[in-house]
Amino acid sequence: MKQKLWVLAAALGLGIAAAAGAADTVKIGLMAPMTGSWASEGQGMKKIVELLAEQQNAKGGVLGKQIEVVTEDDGGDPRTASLAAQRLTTKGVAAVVGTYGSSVTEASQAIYDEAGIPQIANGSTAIRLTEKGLKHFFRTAPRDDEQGRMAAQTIDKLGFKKVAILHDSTSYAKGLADEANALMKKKGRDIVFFDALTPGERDYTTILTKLKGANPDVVLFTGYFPEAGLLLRQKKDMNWKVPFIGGDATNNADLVKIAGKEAADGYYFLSPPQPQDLDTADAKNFLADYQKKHNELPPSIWAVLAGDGFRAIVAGIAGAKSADGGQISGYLHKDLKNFSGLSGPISFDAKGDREGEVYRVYKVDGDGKFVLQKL
Amino acid sequence: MEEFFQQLTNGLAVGGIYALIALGYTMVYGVLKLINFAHGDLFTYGAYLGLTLLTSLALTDRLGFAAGVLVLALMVMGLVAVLGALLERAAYRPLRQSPRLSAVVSALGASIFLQNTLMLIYGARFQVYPDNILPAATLNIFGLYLPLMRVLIVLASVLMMVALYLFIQKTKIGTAIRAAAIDQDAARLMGIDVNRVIMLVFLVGPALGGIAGLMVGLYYGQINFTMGWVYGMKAFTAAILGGIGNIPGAMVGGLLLGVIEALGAAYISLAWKDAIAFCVLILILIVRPTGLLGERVADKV
Amino acid sequence: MSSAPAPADPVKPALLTLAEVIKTFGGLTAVNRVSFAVDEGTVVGLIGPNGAGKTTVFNLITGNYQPDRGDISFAGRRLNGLRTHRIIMLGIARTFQNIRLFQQLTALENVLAGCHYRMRGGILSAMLNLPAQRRVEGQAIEQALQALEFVGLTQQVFTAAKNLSYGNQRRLEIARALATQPRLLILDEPAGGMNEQETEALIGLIEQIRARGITILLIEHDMRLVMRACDKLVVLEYGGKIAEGSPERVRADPRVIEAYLGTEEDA
Amino acid sequence: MKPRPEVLGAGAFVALMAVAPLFLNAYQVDVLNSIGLYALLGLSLNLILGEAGLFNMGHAAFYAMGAYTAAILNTRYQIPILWTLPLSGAVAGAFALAVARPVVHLRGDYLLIVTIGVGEIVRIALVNDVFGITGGANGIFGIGRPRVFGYVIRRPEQFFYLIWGFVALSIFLFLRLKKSRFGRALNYLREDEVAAEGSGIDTAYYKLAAFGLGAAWAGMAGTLFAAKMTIISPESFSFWESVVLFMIVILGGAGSIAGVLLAAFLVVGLPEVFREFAGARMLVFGLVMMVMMIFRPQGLLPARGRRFPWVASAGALKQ
Repeated sequence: MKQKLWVLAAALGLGIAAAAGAADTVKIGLMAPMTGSWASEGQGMKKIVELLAEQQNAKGGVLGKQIEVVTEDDGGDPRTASLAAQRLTTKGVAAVVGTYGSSVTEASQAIYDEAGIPQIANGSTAIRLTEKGLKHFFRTAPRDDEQGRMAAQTIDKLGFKKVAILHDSTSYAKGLADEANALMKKKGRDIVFFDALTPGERDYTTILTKLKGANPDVVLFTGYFPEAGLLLRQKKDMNWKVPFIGGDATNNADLVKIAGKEAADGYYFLSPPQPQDLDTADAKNFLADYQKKHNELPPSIWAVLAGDGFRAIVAGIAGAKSADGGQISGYLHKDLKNFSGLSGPISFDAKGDREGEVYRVYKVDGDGKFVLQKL
Repeated sequence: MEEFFQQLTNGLAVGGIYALIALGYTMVYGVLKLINFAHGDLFTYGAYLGLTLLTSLALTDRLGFAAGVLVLALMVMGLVAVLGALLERAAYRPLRQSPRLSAVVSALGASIFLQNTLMLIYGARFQVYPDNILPAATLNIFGLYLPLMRVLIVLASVLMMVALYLFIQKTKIGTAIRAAAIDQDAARLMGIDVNRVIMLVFLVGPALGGIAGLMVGLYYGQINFTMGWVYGMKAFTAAILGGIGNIPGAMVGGLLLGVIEALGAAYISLAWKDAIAFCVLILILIVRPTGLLGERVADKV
Repeated sequence: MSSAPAPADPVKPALLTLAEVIKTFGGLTAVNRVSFAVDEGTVVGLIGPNGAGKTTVFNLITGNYQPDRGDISFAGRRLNGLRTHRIIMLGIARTFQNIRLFQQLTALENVLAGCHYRMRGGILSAMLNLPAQRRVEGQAIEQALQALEFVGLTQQVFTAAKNLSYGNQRRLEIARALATQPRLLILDEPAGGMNEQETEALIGLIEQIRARGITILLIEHDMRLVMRACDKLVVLEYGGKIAEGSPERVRADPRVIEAYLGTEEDA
Repeated sequence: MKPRPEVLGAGAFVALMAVAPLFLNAYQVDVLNSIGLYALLGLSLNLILGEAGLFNMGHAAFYAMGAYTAAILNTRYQIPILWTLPLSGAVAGAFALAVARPVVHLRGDYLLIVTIGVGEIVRIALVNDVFGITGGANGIFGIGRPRVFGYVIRRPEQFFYLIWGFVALSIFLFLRLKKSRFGRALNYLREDEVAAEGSGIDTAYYKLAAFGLGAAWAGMAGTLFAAKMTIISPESFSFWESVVLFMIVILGGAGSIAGVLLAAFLVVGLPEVFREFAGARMLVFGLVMMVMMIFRPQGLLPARGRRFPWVASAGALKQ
C-alpha cells in the first residue's frame, strides 16, 4: 500500500511541476464542458476562444504580451467544476471565461471570487448567479427572467389565450417555466397545465395525452431539445395540431433530426440570435474565419457568447492596463460601455449582468430551417 | 373516459418494450439466479447496431420497407445474440462457482463497460435514426389515436413472446432449459449439457433485447448510450412484478408496468412517474417477493 | 393429543417434546404428525432413510421453519413462533448437515459467535472501548479457547475455518455450538464425511459432552455410532414416525427393517 | 520487538498526509479533500456492504439525507453547519432504519435492487422539491462556511484537516468497533446468516444496526460535503455516486479499512492524474470490476483475521 501511495504522490507532484510555467504571457482561463453531455458546446467554446486569442496575438496580444488560453474541463458537473476552478486559480490566470450550465458555474463562482479572479459565464442563465453581490462575476448570457418575459410577450403577440407549460424539473427549465407562468398569470392568461416530464426517456405519449386533455391553445416547453424533438414527433403521430413554443435550450439542429422535418414544421422557439444571424460586421468576419478554419459554424450561440466573454476580458485588461483581477473587474463594471461584441453591444450592470435585449423569436420552416421572426 | 383508454394504449405500447427486455432478465435469472445488469446495455447495442446497419447498408432503400426492416431485424438479433454469448463467456462463466456477490459485481462492471464502449465509439451525443423509414399512419378507432407503428410494435412483441413461450414449453431444448432452471445438478445427471443451455439462454435473451432496441430506435428515432439503464431497470422491475424466472410473468409484468406508469403519470403525478414505478417494485418485493405468477420455494437450510 | 408421548420417567418432565408436529411445503408433507420426547441427560438418535424429514424436524425445533400444526416445547416453554436466536438463547444449540462455518474467519472468531449472546456491550461501548467492554471480551475469549481445547483444536485457533480439514470443521462447529452453553445439543450428521478414526474420536467426544450433563439429539447414518452412542432412537419414514425406543428394540422392529431394506414390491 | 509492516505503513501514511498541504497547491489539496470525502463514504458503506455483506447500492440516498438536513438547518435556521453533524447523522440513520426495516430480510440481489430503487426515489423526491424544502433541481445554496474554535474554514488546506481529521477519527472508532462483538456479529452475517442466527445472534437486529450506523456516518459525511461545496443539488447524489462507492468497497476489499482508503485514492485520485483519459474513466471502472471479480475477488487489500495479541501469548504459554 505504501508503495502505491508513493506512486500517487509522485504523480501528483509531477502535476505541480507542470503547472509552474513562465510568466511572460497573459493567461486567460477557459472553463468548459469538454466531456460529458454538453461536450459539443465545450468543444465549440474552445475553438472560438482559441481562434480569437490567435487573432489577438497576431495583432500584438495585450499589454505587449502574448495571450495564453488555459482550458480546464468542468465535465458539465458541479463537483468537477469546483476542481477545475481550483486548478485555474493555481495556474495564475488573469480572468476566466465560462461556463455553460448554471449549476456548474455556481459551483465555481465562490472559488474565483475568493481568489479575486474575474469570471465571465457564457451559457449560465439562472437568475440567482448575479443576485449574490459577487464583485468578480459577469455573464454575456441573458438571464432566465428575460427569457421568461420574452416568452410571455411572444405568446401574447401570437394571440394565444390558454397556455400549457411543461418543464423537465431541471434547474433551468423549472426556473424559466416559473417565470413565464407568473408573468402570464399576471396578464390574465389561462394556464391550463403546469407539470414536468422526466428527461431522458423515449415515450412521451402519456404526457401528450394529458396535455391534450387540458386543451391548450399553445404549449410552452422549457426543457431541452432531445425531449422537444420527441414531443413534436409523437404529437404529430397523435394528429394533434397545437403549436409548441420552446426556450433557448431547444435551439439545436438535432431538434429537427429527432422530430423529423414534417413534425418540426411550425415550431417556435426563443433564443439569442443564431451565429449565422449575427449582423455586425465584426461577427460576419469572425464567423467567416471560423468557417475557414473549422469547416463548420459554431455549434450554438452559447459558444459565441464565450468568445464575447473573452473579448471583454481582453478589453478589460487593455483598458485597466493591468492583469490584476480587481482592476479588470472594476473596468468591466464601470468603463466598458457598448463594447462591440460578436453578439451585439456589451455593457455590464452593477450586478455583472449584460444590459440590453438579446432574445429573438425563431420558427422552424418546412425544410427544417430556423427562420428569424419579426413580431 | 376516452383519455383513460388512450392512456391505457400508451401504457401498453411502452409495456410491450419492457416485456420484451424483461424476457432476457427472467431467462437468465431462471437458469443462473443472476441479475444480468448488462442486459439493458445489450438492448442499447441493438438500437445502435440497427442504426449503423440501416444507414451503412441502406437496406430499406434496396429492399423496400417491409423486407428491409425484416432483414435488419434478423441481423441485429444475430449480432446482439453473439454479443450476449460473448458476455456470458467473458464475464459470467468464470464466476459460475463464485459467491453471488462476485457475479453481481461482474455484471454491473460489464454494464458500465458496455455502455462506455458505446460512448467512445459513437460519442456522447444523441444519435438519430433517419425519420423517413417507417410509414407514418395513425389509426383512429372510436376516437383513440393509435399510430400504426405502435400497434405493430405491441403485436410484434406479443408474437415473439408467444413464440418463445411455445419454444420453452413444447420443444426438447425448451424442456432442457426448464430443467436447468429448476435444478442444474439434477439436469446434468439427466444428461443435459448445462453449459449449452446457459449459452442458449444468453443467445435468445439478448436477441430479444436487441430487437427491442431496434424497435425503440426505429419508432422513437432518438437513441443514446445511457438509455439501456432506464429501460433495463424498468424491465427488471417488470420481471420481478410478474415473477422472476417465469416467462408469461415477464409478459404480464411488462405490460402491467407500462400501464401502471401511464396511469400513474396521468392520474397521480407526472414528475413522480419513475418513483411510482420503483415504489411498485419495492412493494412487490415486500408483499410478494415471488411476483404475481411466481411460486413460493422454501429456502434450503 | 391422543398419542402424546409418555415420558420415560414420570417424575421428571422431558427436556424437549414434539407433539403432533406437521410441516408441509407446497403439496408435500415433509413432517407428518411427529411426536417424541428427549429426556434430560440422554442421547437420542433420529434416524431414517434419505428424505424422511429428519433435518426438517431439526429445522422446526430451532425455528428455521415454523410448524403448520403441533407443538414443540423445551424445558416447559413453547417454542412455536420464536425466532432461531431466541431458541438458541433458551439453551438449544445445533450443527448443520452441510457444515456451516464462517469460512473466512478464524476458528476463534467462529467460536466467539457462540459466546455472543451472553456478552454485553453495544456500538457505543465498543467505540469508547470501556473497561467493562474489555473485561467482557477477555472472558469470552477465555471461554472460546476452552471450547476449542475441549474439541481438540488448540493448534488451530488462528486458522481460517476454510483451511481446516473436514473432520476439524465438524469439530469446530461443535465447539461453536458448545460455546452457547446449551442444555440440548442437536447434531446433524456429525460423522458425515468422516473416516473411521475420526468417527471413533467423535464417539468419544459425544461421551464427553454427555458427561458434562448436556443432552444430545442427533441425526446419523453411521449405524455403528448410533448404536453405541444413543440411549433411544426415533425412526422416521416419509415424514412420519414409524418406531421409537431403545436401539436394540428399534433394530428388531419389522417396520424399520422394511423401511431400510425396502419391501419386495418396491424392489 | 519489531513493529509489523502494516503499522509502519500506516504511520508513514499518517505522517505523509499530515504534512501534505505544505507541499501541494490548492487544487491538489482539493483533490485530496475529494478523496477524503469518498474515503469517509466508503468507510460508512463498508460497514453495511463490507462487514455485514448487505448489498446496498443506494448509499447516495443516505449521504443526500445528511447533506440536505445540514443544508436546510443551516440556511433556514442559521444553525452553524458543524453543529448539525449529530442531527444529520441521526436523520440519515433513522431514514435508513425506516427503509431497511421491511426489506432487510430480502436475499442479496433483491436487496440490491430495492436499494437502487430507494436511491432513485430519494433523488426524484429531491428534484421535485419534496415538502418544498429541498429547492428542487436548484438544490440549496448559500450554505455557511464551517467554524472551528472561531476560525472560519474556507481554504482547501483548512478543509483538508477538517475532512481528514474526521476520516482519522472514523478509522479509529471503526477499528475498535471491528474488534468488538458488534463488529464480529456483522461478519457472521456476511459469512453465513443461517449459522449466525443458529449461534444465537439476532441477525435482523444487526442488519438494521449496520444499515443505521453506516447511513448515519454517510449522513455526517454529507454534512462535510455540504459545508465544503456551499451548494448541494440532486445531481450530486445520483445512482452513479452509489456505484462508485460500491466500487470503492469491493475494489479495496470488503471489510478492509486500508482497502477502502487505497480504493478511494485510486478511484477518485487516478482520474485526476490522468485527466486526458477522463472519458475512458468509467470504461476502465467497468473492466476493472469484471477482471477483479474473476482474478482477485477478495479486493486489493483484503481484510485479515482478528489477531488478539494477548491470546497469542496466552496460547503459547499453554502449549
